[in-house]
Amino acid sequence: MKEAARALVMGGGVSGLKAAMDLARAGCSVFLAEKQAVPAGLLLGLDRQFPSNHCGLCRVLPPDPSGRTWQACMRRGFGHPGIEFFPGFEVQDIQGSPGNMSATLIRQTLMVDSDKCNACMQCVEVCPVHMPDLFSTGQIPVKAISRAAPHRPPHHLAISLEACTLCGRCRDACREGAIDLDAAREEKVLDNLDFAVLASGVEYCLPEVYNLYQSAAHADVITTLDFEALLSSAGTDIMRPSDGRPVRRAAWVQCAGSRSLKLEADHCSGICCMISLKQASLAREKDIQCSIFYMDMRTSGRDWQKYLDRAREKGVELIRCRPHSIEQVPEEQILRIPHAPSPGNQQDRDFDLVVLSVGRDPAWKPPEYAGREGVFTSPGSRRVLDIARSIIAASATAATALGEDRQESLPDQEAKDQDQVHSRVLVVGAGPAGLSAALTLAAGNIPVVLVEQKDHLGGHGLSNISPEQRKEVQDLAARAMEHKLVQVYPSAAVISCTGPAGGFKSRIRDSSGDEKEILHGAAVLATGGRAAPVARQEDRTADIFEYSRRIFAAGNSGEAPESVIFILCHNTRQEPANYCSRVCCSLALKSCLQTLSLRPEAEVTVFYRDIMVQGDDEELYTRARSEGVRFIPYSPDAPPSLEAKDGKIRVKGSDPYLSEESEYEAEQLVLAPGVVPAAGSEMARIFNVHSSAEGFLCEADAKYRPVESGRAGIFICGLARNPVPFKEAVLEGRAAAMSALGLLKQGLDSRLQTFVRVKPALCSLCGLCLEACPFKARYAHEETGAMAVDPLACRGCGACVAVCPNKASAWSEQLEENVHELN
Amino acid sequence: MHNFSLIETRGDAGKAVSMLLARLLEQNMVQAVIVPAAVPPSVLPMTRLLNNPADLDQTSPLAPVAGVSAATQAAKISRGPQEIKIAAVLRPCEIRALVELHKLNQAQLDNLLVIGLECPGRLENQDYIDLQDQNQDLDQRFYRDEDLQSRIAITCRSCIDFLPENAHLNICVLGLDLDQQAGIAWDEGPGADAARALELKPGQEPGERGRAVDSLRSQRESAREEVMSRSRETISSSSGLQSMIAHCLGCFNCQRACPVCFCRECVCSREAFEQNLEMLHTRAGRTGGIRLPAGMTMFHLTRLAHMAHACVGCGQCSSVCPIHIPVADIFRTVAAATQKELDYKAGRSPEEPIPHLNFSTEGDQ
Amino acid sequence: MNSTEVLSHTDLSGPGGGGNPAQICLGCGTCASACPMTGIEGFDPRRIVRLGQLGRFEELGESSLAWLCTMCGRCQEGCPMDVRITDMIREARDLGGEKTVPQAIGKGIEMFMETGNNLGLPDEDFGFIVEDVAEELTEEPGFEDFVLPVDKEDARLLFTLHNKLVNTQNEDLKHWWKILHAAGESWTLPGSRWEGVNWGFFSGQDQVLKAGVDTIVGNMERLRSRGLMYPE
Amino acid sequence: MFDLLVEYISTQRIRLDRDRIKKKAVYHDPCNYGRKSEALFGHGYFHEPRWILNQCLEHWTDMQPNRARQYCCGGGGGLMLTPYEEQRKYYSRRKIEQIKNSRAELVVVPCHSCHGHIRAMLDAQGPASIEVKYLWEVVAEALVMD
Amino acid sequence: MNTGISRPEEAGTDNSRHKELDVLALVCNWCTYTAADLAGVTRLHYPAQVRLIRFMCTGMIDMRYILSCFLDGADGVFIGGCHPGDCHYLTGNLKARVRIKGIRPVLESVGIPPQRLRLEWIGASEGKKLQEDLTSFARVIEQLGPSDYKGMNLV
Repeated sequence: MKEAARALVMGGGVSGLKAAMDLARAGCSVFLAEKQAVPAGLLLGLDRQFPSNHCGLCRVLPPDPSGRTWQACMRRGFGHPGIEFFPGFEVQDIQGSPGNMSATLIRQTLMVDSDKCNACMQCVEVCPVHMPDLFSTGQIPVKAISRAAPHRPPHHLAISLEACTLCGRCRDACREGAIDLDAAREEKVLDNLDFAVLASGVEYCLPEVYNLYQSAAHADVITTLDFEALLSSAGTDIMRPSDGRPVRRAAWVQCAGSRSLKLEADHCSGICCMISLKQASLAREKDIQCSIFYMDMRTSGRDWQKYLDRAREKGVELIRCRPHSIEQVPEEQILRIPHAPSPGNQQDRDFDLVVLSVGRDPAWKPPEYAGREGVFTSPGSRRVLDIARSIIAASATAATALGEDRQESLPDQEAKDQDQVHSRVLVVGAGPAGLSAALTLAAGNIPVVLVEQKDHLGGHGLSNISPEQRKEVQDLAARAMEHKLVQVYPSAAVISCTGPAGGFKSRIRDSSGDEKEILHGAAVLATGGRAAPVARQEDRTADIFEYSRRIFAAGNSGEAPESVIFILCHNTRQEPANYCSRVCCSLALKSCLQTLSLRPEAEVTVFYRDIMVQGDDEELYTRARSEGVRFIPYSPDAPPSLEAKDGKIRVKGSDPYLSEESEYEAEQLVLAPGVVPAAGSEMARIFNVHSSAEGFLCEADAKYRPVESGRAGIFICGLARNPVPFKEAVLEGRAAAMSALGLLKQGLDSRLQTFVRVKPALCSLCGLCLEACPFKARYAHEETGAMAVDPLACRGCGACVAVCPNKASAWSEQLEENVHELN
Repeated sequence: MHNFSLIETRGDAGKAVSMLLARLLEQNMVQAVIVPAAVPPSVLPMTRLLNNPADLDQTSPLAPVAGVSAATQAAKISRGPQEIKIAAVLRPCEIRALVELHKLNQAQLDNLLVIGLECPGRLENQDYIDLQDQNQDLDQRFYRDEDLQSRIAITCRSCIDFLPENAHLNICVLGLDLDQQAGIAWDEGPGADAARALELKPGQEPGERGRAVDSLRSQRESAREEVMSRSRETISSSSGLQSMIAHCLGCFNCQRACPVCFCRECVCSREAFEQNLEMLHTRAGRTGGIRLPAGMTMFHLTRLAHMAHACVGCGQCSSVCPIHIPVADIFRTVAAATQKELDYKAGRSPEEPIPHLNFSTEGDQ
Repeated sequence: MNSTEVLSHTDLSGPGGGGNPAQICLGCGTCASACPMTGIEGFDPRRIVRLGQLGRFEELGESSLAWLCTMCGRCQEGCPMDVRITDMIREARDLGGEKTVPQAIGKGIEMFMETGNNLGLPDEDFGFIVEDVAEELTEEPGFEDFVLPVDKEDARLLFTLHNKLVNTQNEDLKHWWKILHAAGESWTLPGSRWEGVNWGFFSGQDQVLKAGVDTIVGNMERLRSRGLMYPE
Repeated sequence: MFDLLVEYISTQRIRLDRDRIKKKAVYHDPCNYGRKSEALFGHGYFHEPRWILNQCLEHWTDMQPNRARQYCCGGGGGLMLTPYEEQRKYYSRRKIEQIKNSRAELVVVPCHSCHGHIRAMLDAQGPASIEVKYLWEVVAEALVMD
Repeated sequence: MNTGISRPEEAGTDNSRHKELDVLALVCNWCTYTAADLAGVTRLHYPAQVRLIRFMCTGMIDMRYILSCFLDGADGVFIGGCHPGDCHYLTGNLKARVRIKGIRPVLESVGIPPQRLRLEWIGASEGKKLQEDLTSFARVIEQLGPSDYKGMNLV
């Protein structure tokens, strides 16, 4: 194994930062190129994020218990000892093969020398080039030379070379000589790179380019990105761009620039629904009347459907209709949207502001070098992802890059337990997520104990309808069985886990009742999920998983029913299982298409609430429609009613387009009841982590630490954490492994320094500190009962110190003097 | 409490109760008993741990005195081995303190059979010793002699929480002629188990008791209102507060006597030893120099800040103050305001969480 | 614009020409938001598309729904799935059969098939009307030498007329004549089969549409005109 | 037709006087020449009539919305010939609103059908004082005869 | 505390009475202090009598710090933390809130009116809110005048 791989990360947004930090933590020399002057990308413009509606810019950088705190609010900048950061540079080309790659970086943003600059702003004054602000799509124009980021001091100026004409007026105006335009042509070449990670994200759709809703003609038709900027700068009111009057009524129009064959944009950007819901919810707090025009509300995340319900409770109005146009009522400064919320019912609605919910630019393509050998592209650079999924994808991509880089090296046989930190990791569950986690860890020379309840590995991955994905799982299972560092316990279960991170003690019990104690430094919980049960009236009813397996197993020669009715969201996406399971819609669409390919004359009807496909899966939906599948929307208040009669299934439902109640008959009924976690609550109890009401394991931070549980050293992934499709389960497994690997690496490496200590002579064992610690870094020692601090979990907030009445909980000696100055 | 039974006292109620306790030991309902007992040469009954039924006739469960709050000791001893179950005879304020200590992980309520004592008040220790000299059967006389009752500790005179709560078994004295009968009350659970072991038969509770309780309460309420309003008035300015605590010697007696102040060592007493001399010099340079030991105002305010929510109103702090600072009056006044604000009552229920640990996201600033 | 061009762009075989068939409809409501008729008697383009998906054109043609549409094309212009909604309406009108064609249109078509214009106006009367207007025009300053070029051969432009100009709004004939005169254009007005309005387009009857086109092509051939001015 | 007018004007075969028509005008895009022409032939006549108008008069404006997104007058598709008068009125409400919102005194249309229908609707429900003229009528009025 | 006690530039108020009053603002490092940074960057001034003291988290503000401030002569104590849910340490701000709720009646009982202690949630991007809140708090303190404990030299 090479001492330190040299890795290039392209893109300094949330994905790039995460990948870079993970690689740095794994010991790589990391180079990070970001074309803007400041890192964090779009995130810097998002003051509040769904589903918490909170800010998380201080959580982007990882906690560092060693006390070398480089973590900070991203608004204050970025520095990391293991990462060489190239702000203002974009990778133009990559040459060579893995292990010996070279990358050419060219300047995209030129920074003004902040040591010389005295913030006189003369340069900005004289700059003739106006351009859209980085954090909006044009409503707030800035100059080609402007402040590097809204939160940066005025002497941190940057020049966007995309817009700059190099006219030299700013340089001439600067009396301090802080502007060096010659550096605009600066190029850097990075040699001897082992691999590169592409995490530069996607380009957003600019409505003007596609003339969406004639937005260029209306100053008050803006995009969701613009709205973030308005929200960020808003006080009590949000002011509209045209005349600065407070906005009282605002509309969001979904799918601007997507879900359209005319725009050659047959895709869904996946997060715009949530962004609009968030913006509308926040606008409601400012007493703005909010309406969202949508087709399908794609709340496809564990907590997203509940978020939608909350938004509705707050008074956000959802109107299921795609508007044709936005009309300006002259002189009144009103934007009018004629729409037809239900068939035959047309209404006008007036707004002060209309927000177009934009996603990926339909014409956007990843850079040409994205496909080269040695360049690992984060899924976040193929489609739009929310923060949590970006982080998972980035981590997983870093893990993959690292794993492949290390393939040639021999496993480090000497990985052994040191001091209090055991290097072993316990992985519970051997489905796609668990297997991916185990193999990622093993590739990082971490010994793994893999516990699986069944007598074979693979979990639900083995019954995947895609032969490629089945093969992938079989390969993973075979590799896990063979790997020297992976110790597999089939037909076994974990029954207890005690101790702090780095020093867990777990008992596993096999099918014969034998128990064994395992010492491990971290654990990855990947216990998966299963189909929610359906009440079966008779055998002509199948759940979507059964049905899809059946007709796909038949290959192209099999039998498909002559008529089939699908009912999606059957008893799900409502209490008590109020979440989207994310897999059913695309499985249903694939099954529809397979049914028709087996039996072209088959009559296929789908009752749905919202079709939840994302990214390019939208094409599946389009194909299903064009091949004649009939889609009938229903509301959860009036689900279609079922009846079995004469060997046929009868479904009564109303077709809203015809405004008539109809009876549909079919040979086969397919229900999609969603998925439920298999062992969530049980795992939560054993490992002392939180689980949701539905039994999903909960993460420490839904946005920035998605695969970490609230207890340090316990990581969660896959269906046990949230409903995910196969590919994402694999990514989550890798990401969880990457986090575990980083934690152990850090624990093994460092002279651990804690922020706080306990003075046993003063301690009354009252346990207030146990309650106060938000990170479960406090624990009562198993034998002595004395209060102890888990250095891998403690993050130095001081809650334990503050809550302790006689300061038996104290700051560490190094910190004490400083902290107690006031006392 | 739902069940009530009268027991014959034959002129010595204390003895009658002692016999019941002895019987609990004999029946192995408990393996030890905590009860006040004065063992010669002492005349002042102090908390005593006993496990031999024969020793019980030396005890004074009804003595109108509490040398120190028994809660501290009951709490400590309850944290012993689980197989040893202990009956503890406690005053209402002591039970409340015990409940608070339980929340702070200082007591194991599961190990205790709590026997509550209806409390007309306690005499100050010195008063008890003095009166003991004058009255042979002080413990028994106290309950029928209104003059003796009027000499109870100052804090007790305005105490309205004189009925035990959260006990398994109550010893009832109010509205009864203790020379004839005392009452025992209990609810389902451990109390009922004990009552069965004691072969107590549920009977009618004399109506007189209700009237006695009401009359005592109304008398105490008006006394309390008077004390509190006076105290509120006094401490509501810096000079008023200073007038009360200026004489503080810094002995920390109040903190040590406080049954809910659970710290092994008070942060303030430690600081009194670890004075920052440089800081003292700086401050001394300001108007009027600086009083040493420094930090006495901080000490009292710290105790208020830390414990006002948990103050059970036992008055031990006032009782032990060598220069008679009405510490308990200050505390009860602040505690009333604090507990009202936090919608909390010290000792009300073992299940009620400590308000400072309620990190709910609801509500505003 | 000329007739041959028109024909080459219109697929007379019904829905499915350049856009997409009804099946692909997303049910998004863009059409219904766009259509000024949405709401009248339950009219909604989504409904029409749904009926189209289900092959229930007859039902549509038989109701008044198909006739409430002005075929303005707003729905189709906005449709993100490019469903050929107006074409479907045309087809529905045709399938509804002659009995559903509104009387005025039906009558006009009948007249046209008989006489070559929707009014059923004899050629002599037409000639009389236009000559009369032309004479009036010569009374206006600048147009004293205006001569109406009826059935002039080898003209650059053949002019058809909207029947309403011949019928009631004769005054409005003059505007173009003035312009043409001022421009010194070589043009002609057919003395018969001058109808420029093709109601077959509305009724969905392709044979009528075709007859209309044939009339014009016939005139152009007869008068050897090089171009066509067509009011609709 | 537009092409012909543009040809006449741009090659100066006819000359126009922009000062004759004083009224504030508003232009209506007929479906057939605009949106539908664009869809069928790949070219909508949006720019040409506006250019022509510019040559004919000083003050004119667009309706909101306009061009490909404009509203039909309600008389197209043969609807004018049908007995559905109430429905047509309903249909035209948007057009009438647009006209009113434009504050124009003159509506210019290049279509017989639209001309007839807008006239009828203005008489029926709108301010009947608003004039409706053909585009070529405007051209004819602006004609300068030597 | 370990971090700079910063006096902002003179804020254009020349009321000399201000100088006698001391307002301490105990703010969280992550949100409110960032907001103060932002306020600085965007040249939003807050009143001169306010001294900003940075804590890693409002959850580490012991009740005794607040008592110390008042006994030490502060006329007002302002605590600025993250919005609920925004806390870098998850619930530190909520801990501060419940402590403040608990100590207010103590302070009030001993003659420190509750208005002298204020808790505000100020997010990292809310430089403007920081300015507004500090200004309005300073105005309240100005109306209340010097604290009863000022100059008592109690510790």
